[in-house]
Amino acid sequence: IGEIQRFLRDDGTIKVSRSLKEMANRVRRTKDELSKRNGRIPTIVEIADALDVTPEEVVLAQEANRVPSSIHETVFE
Amino acid sequence: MERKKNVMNLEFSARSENESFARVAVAAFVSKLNLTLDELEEIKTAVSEAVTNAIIHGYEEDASKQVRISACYDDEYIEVLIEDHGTGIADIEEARQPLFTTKPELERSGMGFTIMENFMDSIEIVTGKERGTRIVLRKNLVKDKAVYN
Amino acid sequence: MERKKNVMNLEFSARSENESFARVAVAAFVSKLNLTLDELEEIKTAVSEAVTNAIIHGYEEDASKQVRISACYDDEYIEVLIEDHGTGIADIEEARQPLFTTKPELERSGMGFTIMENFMDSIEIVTGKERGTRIVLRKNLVKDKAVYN
Ligand SMILES: Nc1ncnc2c1ncn2[C@@H]1O[C@H](COP(=O)(O)OP(=O)(O)O)[C@@H](O)[C@H]1O
Ligand SMILES: Nc1ncnc2c1ncn2[C@@H]1O[C@H](COP(=O)(O)OP(=O)(O)O)[C@@H](O)[C@H]1O
Ligand SMILES: [Mg+2]
Ligand SMILES: [Mg+2]
Repeated sequence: IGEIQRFLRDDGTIKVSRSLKEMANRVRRTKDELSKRNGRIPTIVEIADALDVTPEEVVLAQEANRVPSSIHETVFE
Repeated sequence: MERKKNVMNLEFSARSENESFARVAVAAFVSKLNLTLDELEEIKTAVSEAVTNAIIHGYEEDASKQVRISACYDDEYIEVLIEDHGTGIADIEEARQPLFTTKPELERSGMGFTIMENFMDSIEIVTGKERGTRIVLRKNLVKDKAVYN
Repeated sequence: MERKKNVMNLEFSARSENESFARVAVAAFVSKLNLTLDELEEIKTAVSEAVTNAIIHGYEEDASKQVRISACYDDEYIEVLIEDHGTGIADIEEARQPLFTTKPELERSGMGFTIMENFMDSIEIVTGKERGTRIVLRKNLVKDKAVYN
């Protein structure tokens, strides 16, 4: 399986959706870490700086992690 | 350190698959401002409601039609205009009522305007039957300043 | 399952801070296409080079000027047009040479056109002194099909 995964990686067939979801997980972890360290909620720019990406890339990754109807449930409950 | 006004204009086909694109475009445009992810989420949700309305009510998903967005910001506020040249709204007071909807089959029926009002600091609506709809959403950025005065 | 053409138009101030916005906006627009990471990175990098050129060469960072992007896709290809109405390029053959640059102080000097050519399947350039510059970048989406034939 490792070999197949390596083949898939090297073949350049990693899908954008997967890589964005991985980035969204890193965003979530970084947000938690920075919140704990600074005692306040970090800004997008602070999260992006910690991950060494642009804030725009953080936005793109966040969208990938969205279940289409999730906001519908969280907003008014 | 004053920030000069930054502006972008966007136009896209009235297809539901473009709703997520529009939301990301606006969010990316303002992402260098000092916002938290939660604050950005409010803006995205409000924009999303206005864009969805333009696509499904204004144009009834006629993909040959174009939705227009114009966004700008400076030090003090973010403003996002969402515009369609579709059916327009005959009675806007009624349309703004929570739970009022002309498409009850949709999820979260009738809460679009209520969400926009609650997540943004101001909303301006220009509309009329057969005249299309223009929504201007504004978010103030200077709340924190007031606290320190 | 045929996909009808989807289109968007974008316009923004010629400020360097808008370069990463433009790149992500294009990425978000094509995000429904199930691209591989490599394909998306290639498109983003090529768009980025063209947008940077429009901002720093075409308009010399005059923020009152507007860069225009127009993108579309269907089942077969993605096309991105990047346009400025700035200085234009007097000798395009020379400008396309690897390492040729009129701003040697910049990073990755002179490789913009080479990167666009290598990362995209075709590039079309219309430019001329004082006439602005229009770049059309195209990426084919049907390569994989050929492999299985
Ligand atoms: N852009 C628009 N064009 C035409 N009608 C609209 C538009 N936006 C809203 N409306 C009307 O206002 C009503 C209320 O909108 P909203 O509060 O978003 O609820 P919903 O979209 O769930 O119906 C809609 O049902 C529709 O009749
Ligand atoms: N949009 C443009 N407007 C005016 N000149 C341009 C534009 N794009 C490219 N050029 C010219 O072409 C040259 C080569 O561009 P490029 O390969 O991107 O290298 P670089 O940007 O590093 O100089 C630039 O140095 C500039 O003189
Ligand atoms: Mg609605
Ligand atoms: Mg360049």
